[in-house]
Amino acid sequence: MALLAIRDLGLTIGRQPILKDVSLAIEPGEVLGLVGESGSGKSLTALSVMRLLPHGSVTSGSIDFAGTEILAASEARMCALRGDDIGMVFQEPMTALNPVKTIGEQIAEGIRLHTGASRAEAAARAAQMMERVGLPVADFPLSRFPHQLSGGQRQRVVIAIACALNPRLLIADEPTTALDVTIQAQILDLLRDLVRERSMALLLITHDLGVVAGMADRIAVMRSGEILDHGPAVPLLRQRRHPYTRRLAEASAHVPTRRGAPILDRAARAEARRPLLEVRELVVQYPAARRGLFRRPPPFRAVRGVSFDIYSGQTMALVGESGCGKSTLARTILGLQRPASGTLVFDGLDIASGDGQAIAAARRELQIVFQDPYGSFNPRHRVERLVAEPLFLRPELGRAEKQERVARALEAVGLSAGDAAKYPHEFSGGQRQRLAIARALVNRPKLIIADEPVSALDVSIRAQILDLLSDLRDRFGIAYLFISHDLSVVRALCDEVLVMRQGEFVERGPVDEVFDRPSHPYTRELTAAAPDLERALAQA
Amino acid sequence: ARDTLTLGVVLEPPHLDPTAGAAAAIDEVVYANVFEGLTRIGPSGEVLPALAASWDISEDGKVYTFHLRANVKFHDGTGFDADDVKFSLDRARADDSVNAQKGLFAQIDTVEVVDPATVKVTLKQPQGSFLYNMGWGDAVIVAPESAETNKDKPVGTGPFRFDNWAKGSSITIVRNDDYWGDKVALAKAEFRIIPDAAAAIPALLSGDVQCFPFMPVGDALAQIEADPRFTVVIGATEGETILSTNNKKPPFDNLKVRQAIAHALNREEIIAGNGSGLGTPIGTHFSPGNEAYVDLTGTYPYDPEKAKALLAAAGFPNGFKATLKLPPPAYARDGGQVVASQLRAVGIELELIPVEWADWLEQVFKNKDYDLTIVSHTEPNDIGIYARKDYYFNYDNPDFDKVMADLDATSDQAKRNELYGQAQRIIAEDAVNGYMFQLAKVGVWDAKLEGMWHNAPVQANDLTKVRWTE
Amino acid sequence: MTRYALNRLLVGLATLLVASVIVFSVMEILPGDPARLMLGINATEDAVVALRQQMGLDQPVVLRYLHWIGGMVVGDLGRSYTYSVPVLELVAERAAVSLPLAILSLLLLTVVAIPVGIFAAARRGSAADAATMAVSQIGVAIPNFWFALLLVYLFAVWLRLVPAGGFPGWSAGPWPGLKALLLPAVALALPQAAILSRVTRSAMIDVLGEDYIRTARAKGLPRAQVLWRHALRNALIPVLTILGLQFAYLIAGTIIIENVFYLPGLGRLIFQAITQRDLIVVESVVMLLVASVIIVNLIVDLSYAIVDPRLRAA
Amino acid sequence: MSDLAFAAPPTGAATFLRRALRNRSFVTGLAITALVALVALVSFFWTPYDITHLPVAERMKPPSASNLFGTDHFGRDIFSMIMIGSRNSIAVALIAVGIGMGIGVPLGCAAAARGGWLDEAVMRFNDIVFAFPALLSAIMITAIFGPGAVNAIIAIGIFNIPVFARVARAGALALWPREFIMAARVAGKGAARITVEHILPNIVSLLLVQGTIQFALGILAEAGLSYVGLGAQPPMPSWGRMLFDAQTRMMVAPHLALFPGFAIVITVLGLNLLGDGLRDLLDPRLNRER
Ligand SMILES: Nc1ncnc2c1ncn2[C@@H]1O[C@H](COP(=O)(O)OP(=O)(O)OP(=O)(O)O)[C@@H](O)[C@H]1O
Ligand SMILES: Nc1ncnc2c1ncn2[C@@H]1O[C@H](COP(=O)(O)OP(=O)(O)OP(=O)(O)O)[C@@H](O)[C@H]1O
Ligand SMILES: [Mg+2]
Ligand SMILES: [Mg+2]
Repeated sequence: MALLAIRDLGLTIGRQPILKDVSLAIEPGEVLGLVGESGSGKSLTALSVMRLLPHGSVTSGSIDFAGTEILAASEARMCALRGDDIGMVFQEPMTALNPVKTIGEQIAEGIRLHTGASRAEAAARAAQMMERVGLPVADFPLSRFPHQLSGGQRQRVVIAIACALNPRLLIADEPTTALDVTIQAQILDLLRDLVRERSMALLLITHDLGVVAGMADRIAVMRSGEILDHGPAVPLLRQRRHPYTRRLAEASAHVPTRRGAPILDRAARAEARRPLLEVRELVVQYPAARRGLFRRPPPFRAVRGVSFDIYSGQTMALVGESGCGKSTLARTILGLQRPASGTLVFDGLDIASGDGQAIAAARRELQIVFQDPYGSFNPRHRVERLVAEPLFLRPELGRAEKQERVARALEAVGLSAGDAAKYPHEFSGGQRQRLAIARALVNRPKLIIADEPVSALDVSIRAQILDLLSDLRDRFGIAYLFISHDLSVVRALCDEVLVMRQGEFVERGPVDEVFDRPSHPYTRELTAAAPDLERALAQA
Repeated sequence: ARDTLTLGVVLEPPHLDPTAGAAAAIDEVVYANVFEGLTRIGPSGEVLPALAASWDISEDGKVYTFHLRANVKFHDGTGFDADDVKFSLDRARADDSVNAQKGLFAQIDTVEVVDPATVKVTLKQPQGSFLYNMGWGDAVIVAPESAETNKDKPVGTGPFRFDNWAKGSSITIVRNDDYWGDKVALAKAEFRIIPDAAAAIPALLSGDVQCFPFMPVGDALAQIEADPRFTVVIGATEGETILSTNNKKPPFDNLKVRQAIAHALNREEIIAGNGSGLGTPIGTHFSPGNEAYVDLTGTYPYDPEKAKALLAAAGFPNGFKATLKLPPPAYARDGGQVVASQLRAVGIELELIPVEWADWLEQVFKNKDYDLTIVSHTEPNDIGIYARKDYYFNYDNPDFDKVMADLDATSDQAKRNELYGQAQRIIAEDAVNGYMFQLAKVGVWDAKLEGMWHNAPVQANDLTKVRWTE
Repeated sequence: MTRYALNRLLVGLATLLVASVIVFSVMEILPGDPARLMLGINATEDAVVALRQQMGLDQPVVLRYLHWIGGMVVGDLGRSYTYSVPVLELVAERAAVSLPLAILSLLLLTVVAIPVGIFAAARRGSAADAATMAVSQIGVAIPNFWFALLLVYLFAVWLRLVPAGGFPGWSAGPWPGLKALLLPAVALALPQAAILSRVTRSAMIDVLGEDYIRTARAKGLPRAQVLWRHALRNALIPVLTILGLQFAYLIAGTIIIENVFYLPGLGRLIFQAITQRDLIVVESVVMLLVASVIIVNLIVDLSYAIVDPRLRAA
Repeated sequence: MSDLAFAAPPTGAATFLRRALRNRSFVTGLAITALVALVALVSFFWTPYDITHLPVAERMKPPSASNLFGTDHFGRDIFSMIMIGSRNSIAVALIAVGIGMGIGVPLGCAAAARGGWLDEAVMRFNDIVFAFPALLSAIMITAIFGPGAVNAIIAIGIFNIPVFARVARAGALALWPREFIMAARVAGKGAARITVEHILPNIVSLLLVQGTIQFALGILAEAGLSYVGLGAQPPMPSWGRMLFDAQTRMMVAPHLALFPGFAIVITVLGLNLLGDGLRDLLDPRLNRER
């Protein structure tokens, strides 16, 4: 008898159908992975179980939880179930906790509500729970506020809240997406342990096949509100019977073809080629927030004396945890930020000096592609104007010539020249990322800095963009500085890699060498923690 | 019986010493109630004995001998005698005096103490109005011990003593049980300061205030008159409301222009639109209540066609533009709009400039920087201002000055009235200012209250005879 | 926390100082001579000059500013030109009306607006929500002085429930005083309450959409408890901000309302003083009102820190 | 208001119009505002009576067929007065909003673009202006220059400056770290050009919404100032001034106070509804909620 049985669940919001005939079942002690691309209905399925759906939702079918029909239960009954028998962990650890209440209060609140325990008892149980999720109260007193914890720590608190009363079912909706790989691994370990020791059922929602492969007993694959594929985890992923499952799995391990050989520093130096970009002892700092009216603590050093070269046509990867200084380095190279010291020579131009003309000249050859395909365009301008923006530095070009260049850039990224008259919101996420690349290309740059260009995209679209980047490199000889925290992507596309930690490089070298035989402990941690479908399947 | 009364007054006095400020608001509280002079002005403008029980006037009219009352005490317990009179008069006319009406004392040559109950005042030359002058609030008798503190704690000899002043809100006086004369009926009177008509009406209707001696009643008058709870008394004031004209500034230096303005003014309409709808038309600068008054409203009757003709004759066939500065009272701000619309009808475009009193005093009165303005001259019997050379009308007529000089030297009442008549005619014919109406005094009080003044020969609220009838 | 508080305090003081310079300079350029005004239209020039000297109006500007500001620090606001009593006395007497009025209306405002806003947010989309929001929309549009006029005629003149205006003074006991302030406070508070209830509602709705509300619901907390325990405190920050701004409106509003109800408060005083050119009183009252606005905003800033622990660390 | 408020995509005019027409408060607000504007416009060419003429004999007539709203204490037609008064109310509020925007928006944008001391200075300036409620500044200004509509405009305008500076600054600050701004900077564009090309078009909706709110507040403020005698001066009719004149006559002729009061309430209501409607239409986040 399943603990949770969803049968033919249908959901419409307003007049829009969201879920169709969703059927799932979870046994106690079982981990069910629910995967699918963004917008496929994973979260709303989970929220249906909690009955925390948005206003205007209409459900059909049935959700049976341990004998209770959830869709028909009274609100009071649901309140009794929520938090006590069913716990839930949400994706965003930064916002999932009430900022004005202590973590102790927030954990104890549910305990007191459901067990009627006294304040002291509840606090004691909250402390135990903190201990269990790896936040000993000796170091993390219950009186802390959420903002005094890091993202990973906050996610532990959210898990502590969800598991405080030993729920029979835990729903975890993308519990690790917002976290660094190393922390992600720790959280997943924690969840796995909790399931094992309490024989809890876990509904794990994710879009990352690597994660489910290592965690789930069974997997359900979802798309457009429907369950397409469903079955035991390892066979489902190995055999990939359903075409959509196959597409997902292949896309996540996609390696773009490349025509030439990788360009490696060693080889280039041996040929005595001049680097396109030379960075030496670069230091970038931020003024620290002012404390008091007159005192200012010393500035925060985000980049602490790094040196490296990039050669024409080379794809250099920059990896590291969130906040280690990757974007800061990129902004500095682009001349958007003045370094505190060090030299930056691009194509023979010294751009660290603050010399406006040098920076302007360098900018013609230097472009950027950002992570967020939605935020990188002014929503009020047409594509033509947006893509032409870098041509601002080429006043000598006439209007017709500019249009011509925009058209060619659009075609280069697989869009049509006719798209120039549209607005960005008329494009999908993947198309927008192509637009961003077109904008970077329009000036025929020698170096493109790509700051997490694919991390916001679904796996299948991600594969297309990687192919495009690779193709452009081969056709135009463009060099990339490719920033990412996704090691599989780096491995697929890049020649060399720089591993950054707290503003410094801890390791560098050809991609395969570094990832297969990491020498620095940090790199080892990083590679070990990265979820990887193939490896997970191999281990299974 | 009830023996307390709450009165509403429009303006808060700046302080309470009538010998150190011009504000009528001071007299409205303390005159005849707290302070007394040698003489006092009665309800119809007559001169009555006060601290001087009687007096003798020498043959040449230059020496006045006052016989003072006995057993008079100031509120602080000090006695009153001839020394206090000498002190008060000398203080008022001293060089460093801050008395606002120093002119009242200008003719005094010497003040002598004959004995504690007798004072002899010698004038430089005979002055017909001397006894009247001594009845002004500015001429009350103060004690040397308390003269300096009267602003805050007025100490006089009157039937009421000062009790409390909640600044901005109210002033309270209480019965003086040691008064030399008849005891007053009221044990306590509170002067509540209520500047706006908007607030005065509800205060009256709700019974918070039982008496408004000068009520800014405006158009609510009809309604209040119809209410049997209230007595409404419409009396006259000394306030000649005039369209003051800058007689030296072109084109107003042209008699024809001034005459044209006079013909253009429709007094009935101005009165109807002056904010209260009340007032007596006047044709000159004199109170219709005065026995010397001459009705000159017919000198330049309302006749817009004639006004236009006069303007054309003066060289302004298409009229001209000028400014009209309006001080805060409704008679000016509202009346000014009616005046402007009437003058527009004959071709004179007026720009209305509202000014606060302070600016009016500075710009109009002191610097004579104005074309036209509307103001009510509330000082009693003040036609003499037309003889003052630096006065803001900028009027200068030797004939008029002569009449005034004669007047000063005359004490025979019939002759004086005759001279006053001449003076009135001269300024009326010269159309020095636009003479519009005598400001009405609307007194409203509880119907059960009696003894309030009906007219206002001086701006005062004499409470000595006021009592509740039930 | 203390550092944050100290910081806000310093900024507040600096603002106050700049404000004092502005006020003083504005009053400097005012036309009109207080001495002449005091003495009236028939006074002689000598008397006016004597009085100017006596009042210290002939000293240089900077000296007078320093004197003024220095006096203000030790509580000496000088003497009123027209009343010739210490300004402090005058102002204290008036503040005893204006301050209770402002506080009473602030209380009324919060007591009415915040529950209404929460109620509407909790019942979002219901008929009750629509009705309260429609009423509040009208409330926002009503000028408080017009509302005051309507109130006076309804409650004081027709129904005779409360005095039409005026102030009996606190010496008569707290009740008559409060009764006199009731209508003015209502007139002042209600239009502002309409604004605040709308702000409260939308702040609550914003907060109710936050992730942590979902977390709280997932714990099994019923809706009402989520509202009170989790949403309210977070919604309080925008509400406090608006409340701080509203205090400035209330202060300005008292000036008008005191004129409608002829309350002897600071608002009346300032009008009187301006027409009488009693500069020193105008300066002091404006400074007092400005200071109270700055202080209230300081209190709001500090209460942010009480509501929001993130600011305590800063 | 979060940065989501910017993202209003320039959807096709037709769809926008369809959405706008479905938004009840927008439609009502627009209708009222348009009506008031129309009345003000018409008053330039035609009013039932000439209000410069004062037929005192006709004073304080109650509403009737010949005088729809009755006559005032000078016998003028109140309906005509309200028509012409709308001109004054609108002009004062509109110019004050213009002053606020004209100075506040550049200040706010500059503060956001430059940061550092300039930002600090603008913020402190805001604090100081906020410490002087409009009425207080109006009192001080009129004390110097005398009462009048122009001074009311200045007083209200000054108070509007920090409001718009705040909105513009907050909006611009939220935009500056956005990636499309970064892209423009990579293209070599300077702060001023970026502000004009990218920041302003994206905060226009914020400013528009704030503008209608300030417009409504301006009308209220003008009425308040005129009511205490610091605003429009006779003979210029203004709604607040009419209420000032009416207050002593309310018992005899309540229509004197009722009609101008209603005019104010309805106009302000219309503008507020319009502002609310605009906010709903321009803020996609709210759209999603409904
Ligand atoms: N409150 C809502 N109102 C209307 N539609 C909604 C609402 N929330 C989600 N949807 C729609 O429902 C569909 C499924 O959304 P859901 O959040 O379940 O996707 P998901 O699979 O969790 O995606 P992601 O991986 O991005 O979290 C989407 O098309 C989304 O646009
Ligand atoms: N404007 C700023 N002012 C002060 N500190 C900053 C600023 N921008 C970034 N930092 C700090 O500098 C460090 C490096 O930031 P950066 O954005 O370069 O990290 P990152 O490696 O790109 O991280 P992510 O992967 O999350 O994008 C971080 O600790 C961050 O907090
Ligand atoms: Mg989701
Ligand atoms: Mg980054």
